[in-house]
Amino acid sequence: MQIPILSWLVFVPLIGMVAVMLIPKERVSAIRWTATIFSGIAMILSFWLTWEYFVNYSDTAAMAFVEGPYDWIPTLHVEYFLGCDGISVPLLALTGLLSLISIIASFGIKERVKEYFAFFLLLEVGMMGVFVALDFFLFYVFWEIMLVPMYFLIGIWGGPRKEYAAIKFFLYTLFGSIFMLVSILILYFNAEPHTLNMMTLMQTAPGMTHTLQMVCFIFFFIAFAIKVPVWPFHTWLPDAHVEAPTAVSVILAGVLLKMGTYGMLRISWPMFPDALRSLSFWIAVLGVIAIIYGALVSLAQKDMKKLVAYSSVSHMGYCMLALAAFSSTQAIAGCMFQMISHGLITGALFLLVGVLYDRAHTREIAVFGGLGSKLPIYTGLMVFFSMASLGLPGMSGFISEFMIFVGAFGALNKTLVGIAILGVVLGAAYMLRLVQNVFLGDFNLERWGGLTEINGRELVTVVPLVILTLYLGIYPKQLNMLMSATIENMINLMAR
Amino acid sequence: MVQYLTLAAILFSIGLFGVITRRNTIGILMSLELMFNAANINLVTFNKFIAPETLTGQMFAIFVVVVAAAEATVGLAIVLLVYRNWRGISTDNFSILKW
Amino acid sequence: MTENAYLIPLLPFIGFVMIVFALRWKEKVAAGFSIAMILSSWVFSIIVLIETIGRDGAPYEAFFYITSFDTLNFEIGILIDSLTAMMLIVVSTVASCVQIYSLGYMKDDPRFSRFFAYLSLFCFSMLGLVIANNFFMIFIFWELVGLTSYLLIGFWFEKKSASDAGKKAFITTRIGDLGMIVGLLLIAGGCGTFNYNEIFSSVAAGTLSPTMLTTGLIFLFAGAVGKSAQFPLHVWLPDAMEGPTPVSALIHAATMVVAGVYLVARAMPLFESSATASMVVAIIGITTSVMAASIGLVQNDIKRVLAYSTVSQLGYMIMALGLYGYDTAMGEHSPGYYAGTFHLMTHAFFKALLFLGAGSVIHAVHTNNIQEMGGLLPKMKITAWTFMIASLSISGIFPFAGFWSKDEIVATASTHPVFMFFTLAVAFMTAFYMWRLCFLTFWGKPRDQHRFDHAHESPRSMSWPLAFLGILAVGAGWVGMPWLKAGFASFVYSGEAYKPHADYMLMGVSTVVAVSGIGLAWLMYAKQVISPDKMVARFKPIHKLLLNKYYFDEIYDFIIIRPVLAFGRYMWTFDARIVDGLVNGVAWLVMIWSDIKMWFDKWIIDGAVNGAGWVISSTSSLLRLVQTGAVQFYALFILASIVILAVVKYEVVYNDVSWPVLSIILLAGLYLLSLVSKSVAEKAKTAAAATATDSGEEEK
Amino acid sequence: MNEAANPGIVFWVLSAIILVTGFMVVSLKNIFHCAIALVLCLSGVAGIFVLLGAEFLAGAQVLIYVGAVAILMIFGVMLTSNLAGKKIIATTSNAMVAFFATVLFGGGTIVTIFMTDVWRYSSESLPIDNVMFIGKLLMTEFMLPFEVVSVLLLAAMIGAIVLARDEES
Repeated sequence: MQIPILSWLVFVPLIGMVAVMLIPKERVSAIRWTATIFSGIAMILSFWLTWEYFVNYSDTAAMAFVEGPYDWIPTLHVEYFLGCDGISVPLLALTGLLSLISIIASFGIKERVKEYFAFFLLLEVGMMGVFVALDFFLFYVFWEIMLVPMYFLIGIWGGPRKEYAAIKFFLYTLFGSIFMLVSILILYFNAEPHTLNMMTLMQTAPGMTHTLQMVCFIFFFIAFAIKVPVWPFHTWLPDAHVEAPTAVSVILAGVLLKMGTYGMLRISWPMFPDALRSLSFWIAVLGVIAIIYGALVSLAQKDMKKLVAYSSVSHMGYCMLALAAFSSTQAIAGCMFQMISHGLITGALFLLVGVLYDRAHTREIAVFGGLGSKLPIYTGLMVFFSMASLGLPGMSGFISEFMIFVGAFGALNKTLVGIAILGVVLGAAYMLRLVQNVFLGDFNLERWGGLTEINGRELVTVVPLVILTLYLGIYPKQLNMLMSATIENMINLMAR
Repeated sequence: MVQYLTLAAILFSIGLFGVITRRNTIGILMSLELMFNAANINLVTFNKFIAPETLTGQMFAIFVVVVAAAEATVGLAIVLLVYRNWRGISTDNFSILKW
Repeated sequence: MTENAYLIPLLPFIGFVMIVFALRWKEKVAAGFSIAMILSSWVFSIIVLIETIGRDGAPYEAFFYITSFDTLNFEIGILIDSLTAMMLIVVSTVASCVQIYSLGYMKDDPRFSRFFAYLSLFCFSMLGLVIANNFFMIFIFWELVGLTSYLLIGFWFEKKSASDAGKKAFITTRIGDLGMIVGLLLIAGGCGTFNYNEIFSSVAAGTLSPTMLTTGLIFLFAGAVGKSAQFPLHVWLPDAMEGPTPVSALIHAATMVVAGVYLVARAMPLFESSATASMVVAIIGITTSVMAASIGLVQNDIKRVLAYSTVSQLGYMIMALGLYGYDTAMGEHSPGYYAGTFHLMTHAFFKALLFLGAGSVIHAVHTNNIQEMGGLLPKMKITAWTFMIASLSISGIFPFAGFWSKDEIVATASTHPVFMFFTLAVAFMTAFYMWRLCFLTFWGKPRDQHRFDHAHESPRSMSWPLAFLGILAVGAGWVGMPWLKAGFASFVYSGEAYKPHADYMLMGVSTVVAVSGIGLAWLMYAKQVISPDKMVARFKPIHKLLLNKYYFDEIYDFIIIRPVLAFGRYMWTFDARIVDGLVNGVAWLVMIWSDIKMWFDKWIIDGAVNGAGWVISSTSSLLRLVQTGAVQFYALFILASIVILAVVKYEVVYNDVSWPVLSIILLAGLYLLSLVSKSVAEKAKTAAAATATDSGEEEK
Repeated sequence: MNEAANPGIVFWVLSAIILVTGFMVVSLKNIFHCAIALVLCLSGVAGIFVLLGAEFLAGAQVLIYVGAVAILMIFGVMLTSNLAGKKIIATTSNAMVAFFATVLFGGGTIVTIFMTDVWRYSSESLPIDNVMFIGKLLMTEFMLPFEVVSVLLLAAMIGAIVLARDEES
């Protein structure tokens, strides 16, 4: 019997949360370090898991590190069933990394520190859980668990319109969740014997009638699309991002958005291949709209965080485009790459915007200018990630975008993909506009003379992301090897 | 045997009546002792007539006696405390269960 | 050495990394290290060239896969053939000269070491671009040179115009790259590989349909259009002159901008299969050439004139390559390929020289405007002479390098009358504007005495590279003399060997054209026999059109940039108003609905509830009497309840009583309860009195 | 069997004493008199125990109840009430209802006793050496309850001391 590493991965943050709650709230630094240590343990576990998976399991498509299924609520056939494969392992590692980084980035939080870190660790539990759950009930529970801390994290520690943003986020996601629940129930009652086991349903669900598949598919799609977010379900995102504290934005962009695409890839795509075939064109259209639309709207933004937020819409549009091209290995692999690299890059961009916001207390693009001469390291990092975001070769964003284009071009309508490629130019336009207006040009010494260079703690949070972005951009082979067997299997499942 | 049981029943009823009606807290305690004794009579009776070989009834009675003693001690201590706080031990004084 | 050719791009990269992480604070060391690295690359390039000549230009290829998806392999590798070897030499030579030159030019710049870091990064990218063995890799470096170009144009980013120009360059070339991606997807995706040779053989085997190939090639060419600043994406290059002059020399004259030409040359086996695509290439080339040359006639900024000249010359090369592709597709022989690549090389040298010379001039007089210069010849001898050598070279005067390469281009165009006409027109215009520049700058009287007094010859770090390039500007063309048995043509030729022959007729024509151009310039600006002002007055509308560069910027601004920005803003409003408004509208509807429900709740449901509540509260105020708070009373109540329940149960179980009897019993129970309540009421009355008396007694 | 049917004259005498004194305990107005009546009543119960062959229990009854508890009560009375000799309303106003209910309860119980006509009498008799047997049982089978009850007593004792202690001292 091996160690139940996935359970540990999920529950270490929970233990951390309990530990944080046991510390008196005055002992702020003890709370911070406890949270850091526990999320650090989770991160190490997730990395170790990735390594183990890479070494031992990456050539098979089967679930690894499986725990269960153990009966949990036998009357409902609910099981405790965890497992991971090539598409969840990288996301687990990403979650572990970004959680730790976010917690370190949250050291600046001054008020209600104890609750903050407790919520954050709970959030990590939910995120980890979603990526390892193989039982629909468990999946749904983890999916909903995340909502609560997220709501409070935005609603308590957020910006001026935090309540609005928090409620909007909450309602939006809950709205989607309801559809998901209905769909899960349809699956449950259509399976004979009734079951909530994803692996079993993966085999039986494609046998459902076309109509039923369509219903389930669309319901799941709404739930996941809100999370991604796919145009036109995206309007919660800018508000939530702008109002949320920096670290929460990082998690939001880095991990939460991925749960939507992960859900599609894990659940709705392989389970309802008939429906997928009927709808793939429209999904691609939505993806292309998101790419262009997000980029155009980014171009008009005055607030840095909002710009990055809308660029997320655009970047996740690439994921949707890739998912629509479900028959192509390159596209699906590109989608995974895009998920990871968007997590890294956008996470870093939010961190960096947060760094500037901490010092200047504004995020308006127009008030800055010429910071390049005053803050060279900060500028270097920002330019680096802007370039990564616009898909410069040598960084992870390029690999993913290129892969997606290659895959989608072969599998989808060429004109559509051609329009999507326009997003590359628009991406360059809005990122360069940001860089130019903030970092280049005249420096307003009077107003910004007091700005200080990025400090050590903030560097610690950003540098790992720099390294990973470069690593994935220059040598994507290992990540690809990690995923390829699973992706092959996925494609076979979707081709049923 | 029914005679013993009847005696116990009557004694118990008397005790019960006392518990309900006595105004004096110590009186209530005394009535409680009556009820305990009624129960003990029952236990010993059953022991003698139904299951003499094990002596379980007597054992129980002994424990009841002990517990009763403990109860009396604590009860009286409480009464003393009440007395000190309320300057009286009439049950009219403390209807604090009603708020 | 060929096996280790990957070192050639890698060395400058090491330079970049070292400067950024280690040598940043020691400016001199940083610059020295960077120069040492590029010089090593230069030496290696020479060795590679020699070895390649030794192999008779046979290609050498080595690569490894970075990853593969499905059957599509992504590889990093090197391909050394004659074209690559030639490009390596060009790039490393110019880069070395420019870096040395920068020592002097950038001496007092606060970001001195950063400049060298960027230059090193550029050299890495550019050398990587030319050494690549597949389209994926070329695209990577293609983007990287774009990045370094962006960084270097905006090097003096405090200037708004500089950062604007950087952005413009990046985005404009990205538009071309977009086409390039599509082209790659069409061609490489269609063939299932990125590797040059595999694609070439695959296309030769007819994997792609002709339409697909043509479309793909035109899209691919869009990348070259962007990078090589061809019409209609040429607008970024003149603006890119905002960058430091060495950058203009290196990136925007000699190397990066010829990447597009290189791409076309590299993909020539494909263009050979598609006459349509080749024709498009040729037409774009000549259009650009004519347009840029005509704009160059009237510009007053020394660097902009050179920039337009660059664009024009690049158009030349592109045209030559396109015509070659067309001719070959038509089954005819053509020197175009040889002409294009040859001109690429010679142009790189003399244009770099021109830019460096211009930089030297600017360094001396601190202005870009040629109208404020004049008479600098005696003050800056080396600069002036090398500049004029380069001008002769670009004008195509025997025996300078430009003569040989331009002659081949003319030879290529000679079979196509229309092209021939425009080619000669461009040659004329080129000679004119170059010598207009020379005469205005170095001849005549100083037009701005203050600046003239200030002028001086540049330091040796700047003049020596000029001299070196001057030699190349003369001699680089000699390798391509038509009389050579194994000259440039046989070296670089990709297909069957082309034997260049000296066509004295064409040589004569082009020389006449060039000389007449120079002569006109001499008459107008040196002798001033013909007044330029009069000419301007006579051709006022045309002059204005040219001065404003055919209003390209304005047109783009009007039909592309503004609409896109406006569209973005509109979309944002749309997003905030409509999409989000929809969401909020739904929320609003829900609110209205809940208002209605609230009204209903308040008056109907709440009414019922309140009614019930009233009943309950009045009942409970009665029942409240029962809650005396006296424990004994509760005990009594429990007792009474036990008794009643026992009786009821007894009756039901043992006597099987009917409901009437039971109700009598219950009535009895109720009577009991009423007694209880009665006693309670009494108690309530007496309680107060009792406490009063108790406390009264206590006091006694 | 015979004994079960007819308990003999001593029983009736003891019963009378118990019931009368018991009723006195709950009804007398003077609480001190009540305490005296309680002593008598408990002594009567001890007698009943002797009749039932529980000599040890009878002894314990006398020692604990009569000796300790009742005296404790008397002390309690004297400590708490300076009205030891006074006459106040002894019963609450619920007396009538309570009487009625108790009579019903007791009557019901007695009726139940008499109606249960199949008592499963045992044919055996009590062990001769009653006390020793109880001692053995206490040390073997009822060891744990015994210990527990000791602890309980100790706790009660300490609790009583803590509760009754004067704050000043």
